[in-house]
Amino acid sequence: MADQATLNTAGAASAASSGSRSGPSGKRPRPIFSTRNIVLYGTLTLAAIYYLIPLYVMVVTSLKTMPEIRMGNIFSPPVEITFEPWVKAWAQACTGLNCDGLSRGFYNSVRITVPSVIISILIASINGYALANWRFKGMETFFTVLVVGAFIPYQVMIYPIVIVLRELGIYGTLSGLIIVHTIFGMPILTLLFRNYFASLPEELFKAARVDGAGFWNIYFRIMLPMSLPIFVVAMIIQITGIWNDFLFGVVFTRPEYYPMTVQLNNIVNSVQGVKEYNVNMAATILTGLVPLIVYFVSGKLFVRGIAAGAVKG
Amino acid sequence: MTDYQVARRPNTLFRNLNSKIASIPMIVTAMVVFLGGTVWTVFYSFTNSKLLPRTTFVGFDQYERLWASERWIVSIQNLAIFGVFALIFSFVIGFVLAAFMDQKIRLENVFRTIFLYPFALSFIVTGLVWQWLLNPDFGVQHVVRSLGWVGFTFNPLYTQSIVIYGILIAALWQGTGLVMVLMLAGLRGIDEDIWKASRVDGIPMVKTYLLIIIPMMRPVFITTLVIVASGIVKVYDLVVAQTSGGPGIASEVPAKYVYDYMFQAQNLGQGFAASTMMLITISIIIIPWAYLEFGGKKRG
Amino acid sequence: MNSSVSVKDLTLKFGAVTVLDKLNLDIKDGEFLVLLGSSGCGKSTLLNCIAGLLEPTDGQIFIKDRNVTWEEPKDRGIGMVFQSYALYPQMTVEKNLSFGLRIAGMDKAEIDKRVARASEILQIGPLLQRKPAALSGGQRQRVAIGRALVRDVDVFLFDEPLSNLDAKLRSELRVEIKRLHQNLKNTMIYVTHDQIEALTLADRIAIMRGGLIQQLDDPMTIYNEPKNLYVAGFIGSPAMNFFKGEITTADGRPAFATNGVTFMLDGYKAKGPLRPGTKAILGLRPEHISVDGPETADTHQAVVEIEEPMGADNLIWLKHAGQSMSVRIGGSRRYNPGAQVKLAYDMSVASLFDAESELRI
Amino acid sequence: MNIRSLAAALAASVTLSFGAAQATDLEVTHWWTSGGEAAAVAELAKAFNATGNKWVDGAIAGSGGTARPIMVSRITGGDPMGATQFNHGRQAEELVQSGLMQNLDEVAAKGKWKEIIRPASLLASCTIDGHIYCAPVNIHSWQWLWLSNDAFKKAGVDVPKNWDEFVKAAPALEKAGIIPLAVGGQPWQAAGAFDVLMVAIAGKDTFHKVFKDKDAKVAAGPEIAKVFKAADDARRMSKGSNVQDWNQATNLVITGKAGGQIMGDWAQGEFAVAGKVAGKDYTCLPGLGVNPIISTGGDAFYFPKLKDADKSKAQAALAETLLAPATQVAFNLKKGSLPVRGDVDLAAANDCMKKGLDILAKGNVIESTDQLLSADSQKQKEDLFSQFFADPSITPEAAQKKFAEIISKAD
Repeated sequence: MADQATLNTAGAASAASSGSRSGPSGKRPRPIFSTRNIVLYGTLTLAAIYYLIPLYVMVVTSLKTMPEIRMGNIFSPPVEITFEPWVKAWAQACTGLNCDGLSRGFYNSVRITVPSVIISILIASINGYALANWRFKGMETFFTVLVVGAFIPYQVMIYPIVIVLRELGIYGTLSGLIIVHTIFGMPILTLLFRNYFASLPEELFKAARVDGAGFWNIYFRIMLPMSLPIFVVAMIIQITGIWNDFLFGVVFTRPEYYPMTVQLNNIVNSVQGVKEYNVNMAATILTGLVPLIVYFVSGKLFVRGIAAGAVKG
Repeated sequence: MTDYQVARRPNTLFRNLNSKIASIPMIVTAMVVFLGGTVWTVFYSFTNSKLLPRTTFVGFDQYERLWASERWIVSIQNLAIFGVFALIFSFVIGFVLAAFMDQKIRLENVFRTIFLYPFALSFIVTGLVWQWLLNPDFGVQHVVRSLGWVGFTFNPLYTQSIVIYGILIAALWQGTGLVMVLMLAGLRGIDEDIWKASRVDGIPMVKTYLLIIIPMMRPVFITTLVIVASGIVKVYDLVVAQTSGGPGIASEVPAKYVYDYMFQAQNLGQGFAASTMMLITISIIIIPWAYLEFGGKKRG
Repeated sequence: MNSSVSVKDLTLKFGAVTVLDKLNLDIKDGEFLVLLGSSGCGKSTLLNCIAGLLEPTDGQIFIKDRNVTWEEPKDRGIGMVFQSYALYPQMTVEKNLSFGLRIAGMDKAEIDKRVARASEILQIGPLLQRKPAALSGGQRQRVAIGRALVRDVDVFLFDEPLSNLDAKLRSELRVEIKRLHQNLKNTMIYVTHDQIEALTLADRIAIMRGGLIQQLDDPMTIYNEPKNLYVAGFIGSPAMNFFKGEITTADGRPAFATNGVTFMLDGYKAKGPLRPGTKAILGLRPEHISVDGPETADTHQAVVEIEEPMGADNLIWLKHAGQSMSVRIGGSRRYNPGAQVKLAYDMSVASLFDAESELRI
Repeated sequence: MNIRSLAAALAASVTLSFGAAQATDLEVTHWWTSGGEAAAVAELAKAFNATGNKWVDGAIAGSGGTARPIMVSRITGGDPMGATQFNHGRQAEELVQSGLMQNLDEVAAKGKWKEIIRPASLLASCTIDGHIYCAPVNIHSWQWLWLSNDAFKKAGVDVPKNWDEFVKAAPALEKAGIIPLAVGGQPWQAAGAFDVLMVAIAGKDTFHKVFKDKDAKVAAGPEIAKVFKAADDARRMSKGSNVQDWNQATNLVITGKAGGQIMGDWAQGEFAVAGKVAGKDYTCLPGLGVNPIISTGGDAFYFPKLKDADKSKAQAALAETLLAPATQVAFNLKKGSLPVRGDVDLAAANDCMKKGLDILAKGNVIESTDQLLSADSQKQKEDLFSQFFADPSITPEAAQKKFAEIISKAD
């Protein structure tokens, strides 16, 4: 009973994590070789194999030479490991006249992703906070439109956005692209933040108001420090989305800002005679590396944050 | 009659001013970009705009042409098939994996990471990998045949009738991990007493899931539905990367129709008409639900 | 006007739902007022309106004769204590206490002084450097009260502050709050659904239902002379016994007839004439019925159904006039089920309500 | 030539020309990213850098379908590149009409484009309302059948000399495990192959009637029915190609896995990069060996209006460079296309190019469908033929009906 306050005030963070702390809510463990365990681990292992095969094939292929790929079986390990495709994908593959591989896009991707992630999360979190705690008339309507916006295919919106950016005079600039990422990240992120902030005890917010804290003070001094898990979720979603984006990166910027995915597209689509599958696979892994690392590092926080933000209606 | 001084309600415009200022990005995005862009799109769908938007109205011509187009019909059918199967499979697989993960298993972190990592990869990458895996000359078919199973045929990407399932396989590979995580989070949020109660009552585990747990997870299902469904409607990159809509037009999807006609065919009017049809369909399904879910709901 | 808090014609609607309906309330300076009601009666809503956490649809709110209807909570001179304590989890107790003062930009020395004073009053000095998660429920509630205390305000608002505590702690803190009120002499508005808290703490109790105040009186008046059927039924545990019937006369004296049983109304302080034939409801508190006492003309016979010994008291349930009724007797007197008892009534503390308007007659 | 070393050489030349004070960076976008194409672009860049300016390469891979939307968005979005490739024809028409493109009249007059560019239709495609808006750089013709000599040797049949012989040889190829006709999955390949069949089988006049006059009756008529019959053959022969990109299909021919491919002369670049020799390793049949006519589509550069005067100057310099005789020779040799000016010496041209030049000199030319049809009609045609080639259940008759419908509504 006394613990209820911890759950309430320490926020959904601990509520969610209590799952992983005190173990799942399922049944108690049983002997290792029970039928149940065999079915359980068997299924999970089979599923894991299905999920891992593509990664395995990618890695193995990227380490083979082209003749070996042509002759062999995609699942067989490389006879002779070569890192040539990786070098080529990173530094030598050509697009038109530029033969510096993915490396030229890497810095651009960082340059696009970092500010886009920060700005989009900041804006979405403030919106979510306003939606959860500072409602005003009509606000829900805007939010409904925003959520419906999550369903609009990006392709449909390209032309109107070209016009908006042109009118703002920021077409082709980095800030233009950052704005575009912020706009399209907004629906899902705002939804997540709104749900998360709504799941925090409302009395905390009221107490802060009685204490004289206003909109920004409550946001920065009360809400932000309590919201690590949901920020991690938002960060992961945005880093993944923005880093992997191809369409906006290529449509709304100019070549000097092209992200890594544009280089990836160029490498896999610039066929010089035969498709160099090994280089393609190496390039693919290299491009996916940043979001993959983010996942491996913060996967646990991701689940915790999801539990805190997405699940509460 | 009141015998006290009445304080007038302050100008409502300035009430809660900070919140309004803070919501400007959301309002602008919702109104200018999403709503404005939609209205703009609908408006120009009644014109014969080609490469550039122009206001020569042609009534419903674009729509007539759209619905006479075999490719559009195929696109819609594909989206329907893809959508239904993607929803069913991702929910079923995601839930089953989550339920298994929730059994106090060892190596939970390892399994979770394995199921989730594809989500970190873009659709382009997913499409490429699966195009490669399903390629009849290198991939699964080739491997099985070289194991001595000569008659084995599994060539979805170059077979019209099943190409959409080839795309489905890749989509599920990429997306079920996230569904699993969402479901797992939902399962972890279920009160442990529920499990105790169902055990005391002797309800079998599967029944407990079906009759008790799943109905309790409504909010999770809704969030998941939003995320999965919005992904389905938008499916484009995966198709482009895997099949480019082929063979023929067998794996075309509406978003690709929009893009191709807007930019490749330089027929904005036609692209906008297709966009409008998509937007209308989305609106009919989503708006009433979204309004119920998010509108007018009060706390406290 | 010497009222500390005054609410005039306050109305609050959420869409089509009216939560508060033209509500008026005056609270005197230094008064301890309890808003009592079951959940959904609008008591917390009213408190939130007074605090400025909800915007009224219509009406005015005055604190210390100042119209604060549209003021920010912080400018109203109020402190508030919440049911869930609402302590900021990431801050230490000291930071929690001083947060509001720091926001207001008060100077450091003054903040320290006030925090020290509050922690002395509430005896939470040793806890100052802890985070809320490391505190027990009772300690948390003390800190929450301390947070209101440091603000040095005229009006304290309590929103069911003891509901999350176990019974023992609850009665301890109840006493402490009473002591605090006696020492500080601030105006306090206290929302609860617990009638014991209300009866023990309040100078006056406002019983609310459906967004309206049913009765606003000192605890004893509420208890003995409930204004209407609802209040009568709400206050008192076990609840008042009610009999449906009509007013008659017997032997030329006013009486109440129900189901073939007649209660003589001798001694009942009626507000007006008791017209025979009026459909009415008679309310008798369990403790106002005597069992097997001295014989009178109006003694009734009844059969014991169940006995509930509660230590100091003993509650017996009887079948009478076709319905179940409870009677409180001394803890040492025991009856077995089936026992025949004789009942007598003290009509001077009984309540009689009009069956239609449900108002006290 | 090795592209990497070429790029290095380029980089060096850029550093050298950096000394020249007025070096202006000019971003040029294009979709030439295959081996042969990239080598050809390098020639253009080299020539342009030699003028003291700097070619900033903005290649976007994935052929015109991917690249064009990006180019158009950038121009309409107000952040145009310095110059951009389009297929000359009607792709940029509206951009010009909206006043977004630079008028090249001056450069054209100075370089006497009207006199040197042949056929005249090329310049006509660049001319809108009497002004010239683009610089054609090459002539690409679609009407070629590329055959792998090895494949036919392996199948034990002679290398065919025309379409009919090719169709007859198909069973032998199939028996030898060779795909007779390689057709990639990209929709434009199927549509292009059909156009080629039409010129070869139905002839120039019918082609013009259908695509220039948009005569739906002819499109539904018996001449075109014959073409659909041939397309049906082609469809049967292409079964099992299982590739997407055109140059992967070409690669099937280069490696002898496929007997032939109907593809434009740009395929030649791939043969060259692979070190194959025309006549010895592969055979080319213009007009499918039936009707030696070539279409004169191709690529042209457009120059969006820029605010910066220096850049405008650089644009003029680029336009001039593109049509300089030396550039034309160097570029087209690499690209496998024909130069747009008749007065240059292509002594180094190989067997196939010479055949092309010959036909061009005789004036056996037609306009390309890019010039005759709007992108919209082209796209509908692509949809139809990619479907037709992929789905054997569509009869030639049904497809012809749909084709006639498209033509009747074409613009």
